[in-house]
Amino acid sequence: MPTMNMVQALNSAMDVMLSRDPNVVVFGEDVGYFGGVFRCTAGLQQKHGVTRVFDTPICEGGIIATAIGMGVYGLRPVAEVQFADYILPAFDQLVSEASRLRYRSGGEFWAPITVRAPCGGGIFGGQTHSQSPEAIFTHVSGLKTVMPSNPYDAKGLLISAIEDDDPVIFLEPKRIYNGPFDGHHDRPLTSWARHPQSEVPEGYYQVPLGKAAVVREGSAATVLAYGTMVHVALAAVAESGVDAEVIDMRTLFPIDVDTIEASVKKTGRCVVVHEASRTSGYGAELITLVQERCFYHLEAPPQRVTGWDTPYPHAFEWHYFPGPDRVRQALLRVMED
Amino acid sequence: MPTMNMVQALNSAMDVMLSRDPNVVVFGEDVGYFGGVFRCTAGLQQKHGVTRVFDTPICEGGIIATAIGMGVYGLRPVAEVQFADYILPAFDQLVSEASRLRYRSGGEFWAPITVRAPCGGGIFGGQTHSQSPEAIFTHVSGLKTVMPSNPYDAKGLLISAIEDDDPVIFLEPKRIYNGPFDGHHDRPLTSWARHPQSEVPEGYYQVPLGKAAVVREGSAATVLAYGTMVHVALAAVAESGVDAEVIDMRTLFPIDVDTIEASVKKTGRCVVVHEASRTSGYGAELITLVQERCFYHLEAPPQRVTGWDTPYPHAFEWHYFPGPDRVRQALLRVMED
Amino acid sequence: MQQTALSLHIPEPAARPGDEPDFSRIAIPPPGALPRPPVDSPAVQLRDYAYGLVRVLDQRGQAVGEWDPRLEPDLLRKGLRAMMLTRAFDERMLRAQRQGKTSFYIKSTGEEAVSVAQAMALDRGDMLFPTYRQQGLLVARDWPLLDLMCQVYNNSGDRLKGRQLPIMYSSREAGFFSISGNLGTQFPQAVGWAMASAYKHDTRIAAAWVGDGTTAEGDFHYALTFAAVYRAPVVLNVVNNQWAISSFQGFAGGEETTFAARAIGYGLPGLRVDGNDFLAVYAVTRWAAQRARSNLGPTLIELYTYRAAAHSTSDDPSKYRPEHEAEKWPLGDPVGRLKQHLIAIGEWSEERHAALAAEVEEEVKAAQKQAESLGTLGSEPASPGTMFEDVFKEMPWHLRKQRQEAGL
Amino acid sequence: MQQTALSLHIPEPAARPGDEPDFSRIAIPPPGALPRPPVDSPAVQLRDYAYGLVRVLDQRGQAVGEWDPRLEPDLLRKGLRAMMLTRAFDERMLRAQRQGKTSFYIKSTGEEAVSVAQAMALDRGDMLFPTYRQQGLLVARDWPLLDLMCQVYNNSGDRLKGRQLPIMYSSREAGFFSISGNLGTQFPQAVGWAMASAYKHDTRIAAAWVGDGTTAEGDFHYALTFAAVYRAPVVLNVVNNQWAISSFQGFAGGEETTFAARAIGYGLPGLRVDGNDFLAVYAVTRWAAQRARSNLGPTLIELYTYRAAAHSTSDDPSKYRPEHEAEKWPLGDPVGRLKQHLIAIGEWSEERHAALAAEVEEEVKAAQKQAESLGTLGSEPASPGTMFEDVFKEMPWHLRKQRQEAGL
Ligand SMILES: Cc1ncc(C[n+]2csc(CCOP(=O)(O)OP(=O)(O)O)c2C)c(N)n1
Ligand SMILES: Cc1ncc(C[n+]2csc(CCOP(=O)(O)OP(=O)(O)O)c2C)c(N)n1
Ligand SMILES: [Mg+2]
Ligand SMILES: [Mg+2]
Repeated sequence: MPTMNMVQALNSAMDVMLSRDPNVVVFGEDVGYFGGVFRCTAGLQQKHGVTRVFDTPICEGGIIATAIGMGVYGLRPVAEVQFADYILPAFDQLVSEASRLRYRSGGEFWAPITVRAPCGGGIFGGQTHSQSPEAIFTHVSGLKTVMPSNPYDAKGLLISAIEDDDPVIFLEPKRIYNGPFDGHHDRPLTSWARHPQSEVPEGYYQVPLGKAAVVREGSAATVLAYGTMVHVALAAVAESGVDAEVIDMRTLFPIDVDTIEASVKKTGRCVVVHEASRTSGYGAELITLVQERCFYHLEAPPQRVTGWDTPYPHAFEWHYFPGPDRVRQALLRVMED
Repeated sequence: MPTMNMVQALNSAMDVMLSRDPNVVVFGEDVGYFGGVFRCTAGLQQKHGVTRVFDTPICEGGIIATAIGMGVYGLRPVAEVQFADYILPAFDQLVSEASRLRYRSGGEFWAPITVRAPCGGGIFGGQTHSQSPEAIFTHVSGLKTVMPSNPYDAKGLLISAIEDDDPVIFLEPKRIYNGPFDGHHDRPLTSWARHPQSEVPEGYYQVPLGKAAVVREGSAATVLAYGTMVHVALAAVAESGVDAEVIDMRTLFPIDVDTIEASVKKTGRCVVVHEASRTSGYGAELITLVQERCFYHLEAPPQRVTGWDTPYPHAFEWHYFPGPDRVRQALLRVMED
Repeated sequence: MQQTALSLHIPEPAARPGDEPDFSRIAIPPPGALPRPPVDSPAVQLRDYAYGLVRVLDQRGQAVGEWDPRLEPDLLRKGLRAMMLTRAFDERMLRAQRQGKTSFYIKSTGEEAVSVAQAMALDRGDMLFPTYRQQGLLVARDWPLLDLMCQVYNNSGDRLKGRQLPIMYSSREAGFFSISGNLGTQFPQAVGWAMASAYKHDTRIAAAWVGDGTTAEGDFHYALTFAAVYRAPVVLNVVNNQWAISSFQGFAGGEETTFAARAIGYGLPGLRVDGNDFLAVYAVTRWAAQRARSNLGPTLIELYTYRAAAHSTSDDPSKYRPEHEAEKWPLGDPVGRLKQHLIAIGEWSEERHAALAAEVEEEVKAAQKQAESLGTLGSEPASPGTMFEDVFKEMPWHLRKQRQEAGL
Repeated sequence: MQQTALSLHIPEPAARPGDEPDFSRIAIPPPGALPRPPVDSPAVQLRDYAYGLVRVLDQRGQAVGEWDPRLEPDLLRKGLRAMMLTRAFDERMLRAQRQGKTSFYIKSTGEEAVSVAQAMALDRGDMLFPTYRQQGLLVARDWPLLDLMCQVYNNSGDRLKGRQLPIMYSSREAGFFSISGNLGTQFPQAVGWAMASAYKHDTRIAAAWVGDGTTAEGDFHYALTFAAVYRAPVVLNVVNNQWAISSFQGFAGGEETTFAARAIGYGLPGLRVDGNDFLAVYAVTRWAAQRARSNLGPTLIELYTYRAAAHSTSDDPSKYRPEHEAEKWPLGDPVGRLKQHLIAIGEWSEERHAALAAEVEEEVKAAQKQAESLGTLGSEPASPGTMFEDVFKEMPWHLRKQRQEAGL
């Protein structure tokens, strides 16, 4: 089986879907001739033609709005927003329109769109190329939100997203496009090639939406993470010596609560990790679900390890980034009581 | 002391500030000559002049953007967004700009703007005139978010917001503009006149941002609420027979965590109530804080009573609205264990 | 350099309550004055149309000039009927709202030619992306009044399952896109639909509407930009009815130029048309549709009209505009003008008109009776349990659980 | 009606890698051809300026026509120096980035006349709302290079405390607004600032910049709408450098018309100017500023130029445009053209030019040395503890707590 990095896996997902379904179109700023600033759509225009893979005006609101219109017509648009930070000008079209259309039309119209956007920090992108806006999308009824952590999932989840008849926000942690990253930014870069999840079939397959994955079994505590933070969590667990179970959420909404519940009931302890700011972040929802479902099983207060409640500062991104040290400390804290 | 309803109290706050500070300007869709679709700015243009209180294009993004520019110049703009549902086209200007300006400029520029917007349901507004978007603002570093529950607070908080040098989202529960509402929609309307908090001084005073209020003392459980839900919570407590403490958050961010902590440590039980959708709502943050701070004092899993994770359906708004029955049931549930 | 003290300009309408209505700022060119350009004219040759006003009907009800679409009398009578039906429907529903049978209503009085003539000038397969003030599109497409009323009443016949504010219609079958509460969002969506149609080598085009006030939203700009860049087959309409709730069109930029002129900025044709002149509206729409259908790209049409009624049942225009402004509107009333034309060409009479008025009244009444037998707002015959459906295609666990919690 | 199969138009630039550069689509009118209208001309009389191109310098370096601003040679030399200093600064910082001293850099090569001539044509008190490609504004306002470099290096001299991506300068003292990563947001903010200035009967105006690509954002529309409605004293500039990263300006609507023409849609004057002609840029900016200062409202200027360098250090233009396109740009290079002019009028020489080049090089080098003594990115001399400051005016409890947690 070929080895792919995240970029190649995402590219392959779009390639497969463009080949299978004439209703799939791919567009966004610089995605056409150039193939995207992160190269995720490289070669697709040449292969599938200029009306199927094309550049757009720099207008995220218009990109999503036209995607909705295309979806209503019957296409399956895959729109790229160049950085997740720049999805905000399209927020109204996503929240008031894409997510509400099926409901408000009594099921007669819907917007089967997929919105891809690179998110997260760790590449010295500064505060407007580093954000992780997932929490706000998970608050919106009618949107699905996905964030893969490895090439295999990235391709399978993206195919599922494209085939899904509901709007899906597909967030791609850009720090792991080219290699897994455990948060030790001072160590040499690693490549995906040696990671088991980089074995990616060339053809069509799905990873289902709404299903988390237990990426490390353990009995002492449960770590809930997603995206880049899965790798950070695994490193932290290894370094902590705590036999923690690590769950990769993969789909952030709808939430795979059963997997969470089963694990926390088993371990009695829980640490939630995300890169986004803390207050009203997605971690708050996870912890609330955990206490709603597992209150009497909890041995210690669940911990959250997150980005701080500040913008992502360029020079201090490693102070902002919730690295393995912070996760490890939280693990030790949650084991204390 | 005069009795005011919410509309009058808010009007008075703006009137007082327009009189005190020549840098205060008030604008928004229909706020000028007409005085606002909810009449909150009635008479202000006539009194203070057309360049101080004026209509705008129907362009929420432009309203907030120009407010930011005015704030940078040195004014204190008070912008109205006609319904909180329509704040989303301005989301990028609020999140990427207003909230980040002080930080990114090293403290040299800032946006001392106040954005007023009527929120919440209960007036048969349907899904686009009923939403409560507070959670997403509380996730944004650099924004303050306020929601008053009565005329006295409304005026004092709005004055504080206008005088505050940070951007403030000021959400006004439109259902209680003209009278307190305990959620019993089948009972006769009541007016503010008989409510103690409708005694509002005519002149200048502040209610500080960042301070919650204990509106009912109690020892058996703590109910955290804000806006309309304060009245619903009080009714539910009365009907439940549970001696619950009811806290009106007033400012949603920054959070008055000390007041919450003291109360929950005392009662050991907690119910959080909001009208907005549940998942990743503000209630998740409150419950997470409660368990972070009061884990060992909790006798039962905190409960949340919220709007459902659907749009706000027009015909079924009373099924959506988390009324006193649902709050009462949660109170009884939290008392069970 | 001189140091003038700057001052801030705040637009003011010509008249306010207590003043005499004043339309002296409005220039009304004579009907028939403008030639009808070939549909394949380059946009650069069409700039004057953004500042002119295409008019066909003259003061005596005669159709004059090149823009006369030369429609069959039957078609004209069909148009007249649809406009009258729309107006009668609006009257009834307003009354129903006043009687507490629903929460809200929006009339289109005075603007019936916009929706009816445009619907008739478009093909049945074309996709419409309307605002809340184009109920006439559905009426002109012979969509049952009963269906509209059930939506207004949120009763058991409401295909939208009680979810939407009254008048937020939606009908896939009628090619009528779900109306949004958020102004303007449908404008660029229509462009996307049109792009998809072009991508699929279809022959159907899209049409979309916004009000004068709504042109200020970002969505308007998105629509024009994308339409221009991809030459989307779409007819983009701005209904300039002079008011946006209480704000006159000067607050959307109407003091400085026309809304049709916006098109020029994008290199697109922009045409201004007398929105109360059924024939002119029909002709210009037909022209733009033909252009789109011939792969010649989008057109922006400004329909110059007047909002004769209140903005909605929540509004009281006497608070912000002179009382009799509507009656003084220099372009008259669309129903009256088409009636006059039909009489002028010998195809209509006062008697037939009175009979038609009675007929549409009866039709509306009958539909209302039927609709009310299915319930009115609050009588709640539709199941509230459906409120958890259609959030997603398949209901996720959390909504099943919440439905249970709700006891539904 | 005919049933043409529709098809979707996707814009294509004239040339791609491997092709010969091809600017044959671009019409270059002769310099001096356009008259200079009075600043109080009504916008309707100025429409042609949106399609023309104001040019002053002819091929031999002579200033011709009414738009010649007749500047003193000293001022011209100051402009030349600022452009050369900007270019030398860009070169150095690019190299520093390549050496790993910072993470990112953006050059303005080929566009120096835009920022330098515009800064000089505006008053020192006027407020500037720039993009990341107008570093020349700061240079022309004699803002110390050291300060810019410290920002680029995020070192202990960085007034922005290491928070911002390199080149996202901000200086209240220089009247230079904090650059945002989000494209276009500053455009309507500038209008708000100008409205405030007018409200306060101040005499200062605002100026703002966006790129050709960014005109597609909603913010562009907000800015023009509000500027038109309130007649805000603001100069709104579109720097059309032909590219937006890899997308040619056709993807912003440049196939159909000019960006200056956008102004016409709002009833505003839109002027197109040769952006590589220092004198023309100065003259047009001065005209627009005078207009704004005289309470005559906003002007949109399209500065027609070419992005000679890569978009940024993250970009490789050889992937999407012909290799030698920059050299073939028909409007030449702004530095070369001003130099030629100064020589042509006897106020400059090759020798003086070479000396100036060496001088600015030295100045940049000296500044760099000083800046690097304060650290480069990663050497982190600034305190990370400051990262919790300035989120709010006063630090709330949760940030104090988080700072503690962070051990800072
Ligand atoms: C995004 C958004 N902002 C504000 C509103 C509130 N609103 C509803 S209708 C209206 C006026 C619209 O005026 P116009 O576009 O001229 O259309 P008309 O009502 O005249 O047909 C306003 C401000 C809204 N529905 N959506
Ligand atoms: C809202 C937003 N969308 C996308 C981007 C990513 N981006 C940065 S620069 C750029 C191109 C801008 O082109 P243009 O406006 O022509 O300016 P130029 O770079 O040519 O000066 C893009 C797409 C961004 N920074 N902000
Ligand atoms: Mg209107
Ligand atoms: Mg550009």
